[in-house]
This record gives sequence, structure tokens and C-alpha cells, in this order.
Amino acid sequence: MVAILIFVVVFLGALVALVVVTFLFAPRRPSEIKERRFESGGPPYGPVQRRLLMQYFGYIYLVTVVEAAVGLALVAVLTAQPSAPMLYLAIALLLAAVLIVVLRYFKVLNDIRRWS
Amino acid sequence: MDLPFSGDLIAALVFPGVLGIFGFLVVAIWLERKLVARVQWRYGPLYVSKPLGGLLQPVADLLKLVFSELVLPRHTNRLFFAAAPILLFFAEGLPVVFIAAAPGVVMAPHPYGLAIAVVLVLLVAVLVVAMAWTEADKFTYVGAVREILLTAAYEVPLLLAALAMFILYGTADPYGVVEAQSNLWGAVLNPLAFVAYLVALLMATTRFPFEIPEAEPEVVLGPYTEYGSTLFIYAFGANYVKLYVLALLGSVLFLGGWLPAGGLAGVFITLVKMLVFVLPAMLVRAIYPRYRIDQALRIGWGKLLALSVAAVALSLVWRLLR
Amino acid sequence: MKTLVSQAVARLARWGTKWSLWPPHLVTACCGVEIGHIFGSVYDAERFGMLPMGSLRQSNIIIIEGTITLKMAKFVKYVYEQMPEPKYVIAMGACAIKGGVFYGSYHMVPASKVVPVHAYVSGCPPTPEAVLKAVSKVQEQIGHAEN
Amino acid sequence: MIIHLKLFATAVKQLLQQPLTVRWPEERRDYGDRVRGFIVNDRSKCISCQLCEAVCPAKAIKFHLEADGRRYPGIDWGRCILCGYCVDACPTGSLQHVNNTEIVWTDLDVYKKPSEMDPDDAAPLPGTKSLI
Repeated sequence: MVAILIFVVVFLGALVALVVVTFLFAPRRPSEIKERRFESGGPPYGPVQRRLLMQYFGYIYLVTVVEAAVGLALVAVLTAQPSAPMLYLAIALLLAAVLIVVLRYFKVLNDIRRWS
Repeated sequence: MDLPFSGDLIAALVFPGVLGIFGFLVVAIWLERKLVARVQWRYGPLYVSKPLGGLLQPVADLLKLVFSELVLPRHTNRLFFAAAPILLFFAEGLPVVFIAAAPGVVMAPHPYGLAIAVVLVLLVAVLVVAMAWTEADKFTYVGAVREILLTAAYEVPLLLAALAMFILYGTADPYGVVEAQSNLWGAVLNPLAFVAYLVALLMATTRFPFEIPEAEPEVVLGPYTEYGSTLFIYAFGANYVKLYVLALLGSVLFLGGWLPAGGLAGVFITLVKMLVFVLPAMLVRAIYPRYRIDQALRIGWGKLLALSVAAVALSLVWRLLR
Repeated sequence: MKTLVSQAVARLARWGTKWSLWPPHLVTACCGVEIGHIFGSVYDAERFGMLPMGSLRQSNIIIIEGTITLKMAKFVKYVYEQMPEPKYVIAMGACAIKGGVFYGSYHMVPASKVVPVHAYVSGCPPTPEAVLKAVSKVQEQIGHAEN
Repeated sequence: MIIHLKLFATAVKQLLQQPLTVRWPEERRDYGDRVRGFIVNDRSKCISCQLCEAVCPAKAIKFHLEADGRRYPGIDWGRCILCGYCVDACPTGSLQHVNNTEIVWTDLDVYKKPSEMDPDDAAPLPGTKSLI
């Protein structure tokens, strides 16, 4: 426990100390242009937020579902009794189901037109 | 154990801890630039310290960045702008708390240590997106979206590769995992999981074929565009810290950790085994072009997912045979 | 004591800056082809610690490649203004020094009238070796700077 | 799978080969002996015919009255594009390129008067010639 505290304090302390060094010793000549948004060497133009193309966002829905399933499997494996063949069978079936779903809808997920 | 002084202090300050992280930052950047240069028939950084082959180049870069002006843009929340990369760098380094580098050299021995480390690695992508959001820049915005999508591509295979190994060993305790590999390495028992882990590592650290969020020709530096000075070291170096953590995790999970030695010699063996993950990750920069984001997603949810599911199936078979 | 510390810090900073000059991608004219050559395999400027950088927040040297028109001068000025503080400029090619073949044209600006320049390279375009020599001249200037 | 292994094998092969970089301060590229470099004027041969001034496309050459009562060409290196027309036009061969292409200045004073264009001033560059 002490080791974790030492690690956190030394690590964060080193990171903050470097920023403080920059703050103390680096030359400073603030100007209005310098503090503008970086736009590849031109003046800022237009709003930052744009409308996103939703073409790939099916994957994000997918990842939230599948990751939860895999997480459950992880917890089950780590907390199960040493010999529980039924558990492993359940995991195998779960993964097979995931694989089948992904393969079945893979074409849809890749089809840009259906998501935009 | 038979260490001269307490192992967890060594873990906190020297090897998987602070000194290891910063040392890896310097050595990995030098190694990457040098290896890529040699593959391209160049010398790479050289004249800064000729007898050392330019090893001081990252040090010079860091010094220059530390002593250059710190610009906090006006349109951002300045406190968050300064805090985000520090938090990111710190969070990327946090999983080493739970990974053992040698018997006794671990900060927090925990029965589910490696599982916690994997989950911590996966949680960090949120901070990259938060950082990009704080910067409020067109390029960081696109970079953040790409980071989210790339995360969606690698998270499940990485988790599945870890799951395969946990099923194989029946534990997530670093000591238990290494002990289970005393006869055969995990990479030999389950090569599919090893390959899936390697590819997921390249994706997670945005190494070259998947260097999509910070694609230089398209979005200037992706989520790291607005940062200069010291904050740039943290924002950009966080990837190298992630590589360090994943290489350490991989050497424990797949290559038998500190075996066949113990004590301080085990630390060096772990270091050497980390090279198995680090060297290809450095070398791919000179080999591959960059995938498009849809290609990366297709790989993640196609071949890589199939590979990692097959790895889990292989582990199940091993487990039931035993 | 305080001056000793600040002197040591300044020396460290100068050493770091000297060996880590990162130019942004700012190509104004045809000398940009030679810039590609400088960073290529044959004249590997990375030996001197140069690394082409995407964003201006990290870069600290501009290599002005050739002609600056009035229209481009605004952006060169803007890029220079946006870079963080220790910053250096190399004017490359006859056009950037005084105008070259465009001398006296209504729409061209010498680089020195837009930004403070630390080294000039003659030629149309200069050889990569000449630019590397300019880089080492700039490095000498940084190393011998007094503060 | 095989293709990726082949790519890695190629990378490792190239990793072990010798770099082809021209190590610049120590060695220089062999541009041949007729490279269009720095231009010098041999004043013993110059006949002040002003052909070089007439032919210069960048109008970089100007003639100056020197102490010996004759006019000699001076070159503005902020305008010269090293095309070599003046050298071709010179009827006596007094204007000559030397092998030095590394023409670098640290200030804007780049106009070279005739007295600063002696052939003896342009010292040969140190270093060996590279392979390529």
C-alpha cells in the first residue's frame, strides 16, 4: 500500500514539477495570435463542432454489448471453481453467438450508405 | 524474497515504476527513430552525441520542449487544458501497479491483478477523448472521433486475448500466471492469443498500420495538435507509456515473465522479454502504410475478432483436456 | 546563486534547442522539393535532430522555401507569430533573400521584411548541403547566444 | 500472413545494410567538376565587356569602377539563380564557377563587390567525396 502511495506521489510529482519548471524558466511572450486556435497556420474559421457521419457508429453499439459479455465471462472465469466444464461451455456458446451475430451483420456494418 | 531491500519500493521507483517509465520514454523514442532511419538507409539522430549513436537526442528534444514557451489557448478551459495530458500520462502508467516484474517486485499483489491492469489499459481511451475535447480544435475533434472508433476496433480482441490466457491459467494473479507457465510459455500454448494480442497492442498504442488518430497528412497530430512544450511530452509520450505497460503485461501473460530466474535477475529477464513486443512495434513504422478507419474497423471486427475467439476456443480445449 | 542556476538552465535550454529544431510543414514555393530531399535518405537532416512536425505548437524553426508573395506573406507571418517562443528562421533560395528572378515584382516580398531571419541560403534552388550548412549556422548562433 | 513476414524480413535485411546517407560535414556528394557553384572573377583576364551584365536573366550583375580604373562585375547573391549564363557568355573565361555550392549568409549583406570575388577567396571545401 505504501509502495502505491510512493509511486503515485513520485510519478505525479515528477510530472507536475516539469510543468512548473516550464512555467518558471521558459521564455514567455504572450500574444493574441499565439493563443488562438491552431488552424494549420491560418486564422480560425467556422465552428469546431461539426455534424458527424454516423457510418461506423454501429461498431460502438456493438462494442458496448460485446465488451459487457466478455467482461462477464472474465469475471465468471476468475471467480469460478477450478473445475466447472459447464462454465466453459457457456463461454464457448456466448462467443459463438457473438461471432455469428458479427458475421451475419458484418455486411451491414460495412455498408456506408445504411449508416449515413 | 532475497532482495537487498524491499521489493515493492524497487517496483515503485525503479523498474515497472517511475524510472522505468521515463527511461523507456527516452530509449523507445531513440530506438524508434534509429531503427526506422536504418531501415530507410539513413543514420537517424547522430550528431547530438556521436559516440552514443545519438542516444541523447530524445533528451535534447525533452529539454527543448520543457524550455519552450507554454501556450494555453484562450478559447479552452485553461485548467483542464493543462491537467488533461498530465492525467492521461499518469493514467497510462497506472496499470504497472498491478503487474509483477519479478517475484516480490510488485506494488500491489492482487489475486485479480492482471485483469485489473487490462481493464485500466482499456479505460484510458476516455482520457484521450477528453483531452481532445478540451483542446476544442478541428483536428483534435476528428482525432477524438477516430480514437473512439479505433478503440471500438481493438477493445474486444484485447479483452478476448486476455480472457483466453486467464482461462488457460485459471487465474489472474501475476505469480499464478507465471507459475502456470513454468513448463511451456503461454505464447506456445496459445499462439492465436499471442498474435491477437500483438495486433491489438499495435492498435491500442496507435502504432503504424493503425496510426489513424494522429495521421499526420490528414489531421495534423490528431488529439495532440494543440499541445506544445511540456504538455506535448505528456500528451504524445502517453502512447509510449501505454506500449511499455502492454509490453510488460504481455511478457508476463505470454512469455513467462521473469522465468527461469528470480530476484533481481528476473527483472532483467522481464526487460529482455519486453523487447519481443517493443521491437516489432518500433519496426512497423518503417514497414506499413496507414489503414483507413473503415479498414481498421473491418480488421478489428473481422479477422482479429475471429482470431481472438478462436484463441478462447483453443484455451477452452486445453482447459477441458487437462 | 540565483544567477548560477539561471545560467545553467539557460545553457541546458540552449543545448536542447540547438539539437532539436523542428520545422513545420510550410512550403511556399519550389524549393519545397529540396526540403523533401533534405529529409530524405541521402541528406538525412534528422542527424542534426531536425524532425518535420505537423503542428506549430511544437515546432521552432521555419525554413522559408523560396518566393513569398504578398498573399503568402500574411500566412508566413501568422505561422511565425503562432510558434512558441525560441524560434528561428532560415530563408532558402534567392527569392527569399531578395527576390531572385522576381526581383522588383509587385507581388513578392523578401523574407526579411516579414520575419526576422537567422540564416540565408543562396541558390535557385540551393543544394541540400547548403541548407544543412545553414542549419548548422543557426545551431552555432543558438549555441553562442548570450543570456 | 506470409506477406507480413516477408515485409518484416525485408525491413530486417535493410536494417543490416549500410546507410547511403551523405554524411554532410565530413563528406560531400560528387556533383562532377562542372557544377554551377559560386562564381568568381579572374580580374587579370576580365576585359570589362559587360556581356555578363547584358545576359543575366535575373539582373544580378552590376559593374563597378575599381581602383585600377576599370570596371568589374559584382554579383548580388540575393538575385543570382546560378544559371551560369554569365560564365557561358564570358568571351575570355574570366568568370568561372567554383565547386562550392554551399553559399550561406548570416545577414542580408549578400551583394559581393568585384574585389570580393577573387578566385583565391573561394577555398575548396573540406571533406571527402561520397559514394553517390
